[in-house]
Amino acid sequence: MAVTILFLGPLRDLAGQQTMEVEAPLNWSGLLEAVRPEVAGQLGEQRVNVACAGKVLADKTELQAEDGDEVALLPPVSGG
Amino acid sequence: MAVTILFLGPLRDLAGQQTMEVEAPLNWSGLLEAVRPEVAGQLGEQRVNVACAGKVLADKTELQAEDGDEVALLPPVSGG
Amino acid sequence: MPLDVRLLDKGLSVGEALAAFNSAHGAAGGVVSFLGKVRPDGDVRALELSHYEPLTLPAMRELAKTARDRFALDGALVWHRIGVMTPGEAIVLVATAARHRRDAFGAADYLMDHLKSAAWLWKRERRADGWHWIEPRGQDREDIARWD
Amino acid sequence: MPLDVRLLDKGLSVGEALAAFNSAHGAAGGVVSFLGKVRPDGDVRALELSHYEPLTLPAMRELAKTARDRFALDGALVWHRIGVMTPGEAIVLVATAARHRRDAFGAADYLMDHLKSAAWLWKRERRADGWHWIEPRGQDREDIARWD
Repeated sequence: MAVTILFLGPLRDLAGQQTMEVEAPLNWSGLLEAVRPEVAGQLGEQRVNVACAGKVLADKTELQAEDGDEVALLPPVSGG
Repeated sequence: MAVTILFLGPLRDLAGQQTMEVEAPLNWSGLLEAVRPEVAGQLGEQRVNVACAGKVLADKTELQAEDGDEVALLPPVSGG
Repeated sequence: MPLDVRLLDKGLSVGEALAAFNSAHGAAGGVVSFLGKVRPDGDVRALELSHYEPLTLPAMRELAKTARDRFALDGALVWHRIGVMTPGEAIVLVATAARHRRDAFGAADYLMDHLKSAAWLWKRERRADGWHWIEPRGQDREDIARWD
Repeated sequence: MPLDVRLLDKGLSVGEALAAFNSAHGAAGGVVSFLGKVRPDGDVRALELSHYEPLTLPAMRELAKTARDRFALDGALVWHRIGVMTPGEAIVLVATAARHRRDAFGAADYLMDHLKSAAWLWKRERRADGWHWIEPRGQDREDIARWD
């Protein structure tokens, strides 16, 4: 198994793909290395959130994704 | 012809009738004399309005109703 | 359909009225509605609203015009029941359409505050011991004062 | 029917939804609704809302619960479209039922402010030159700050 990284909203365009699979486990520095530099740059911004296994992380730098987890990268929402 | 006095809302109960006819012309003192004392007492209150010929009077004491006019006595509204 | 202001002496079909209002304002970004119903409170069995023909509807039309101008509305619907109603029945239906949602909300709120405290309507309730006229509430006067 | 929260990938029938909501809340004194539609602005041909399944609906349910408790609601309906919509189509429908009208108004306003600025939805518009992601608006952040 692996960790699936999911790119939401405009991050999908920036990543050039909707999902990517990386080896587990995945922490914050592993995430920054796995994605394109443009996406990594966005991840540094405070208003970009990260969810792991369906939960938004209070502190995204404490990411600890295990086998089978989905890591979603959440840019600022633009509402309805 | 005459002047019709119309009692709205709770003033109808106080007057014991819905309308009464009085001789034209009718001014403020004539109105106070024409209606029951209980109604006259209510008319003295600021929040009770008087309309003549479909217009609410800015100063009800300046009432000057002519032949055929309807004078409506309007207690405070209680809304929808 | 800019302003649709009515006094109704029969029940109103809320779903149909709102569906028609919405489709008449396809270009409005936001539509707000308010429906007020007779509450089944305590022993209230019926409610009666009486009006004064020469004043009530013309003043409601003026109110709708003022709201339209103040909130830049695309349109407004203001329907008010008169006569006798029982608990659960609709008393008043207001709908506002505007480009921006804050205007639509503000206008519906404004219309309701003014209808409740300044429309030429007199209300009485029938309870177990007969009919009782309803006095104006202090809260209504406070609500309307917010807009001064 | 206390809380009715849905994500819809097809058009919604506003009249039917509100008629059902109203009749489900016969005892509520006031029902407020808000309908938000795609505005035919400039050269916008379509709008797409994308969501994230594990977060979007659960967070909307939490929002509805918070609104119910904060405003003492009898019930609330929160329906949000996802997918591609064209001008004039409904994006969001919110309805609130409460004993008192001020609570129903406050709750609908609160729900809309939070849906617009805090729901897990991402929006893009298709114009003559293709798709463009919509940035969060400063106004939305101000709107939500009113409730702090």
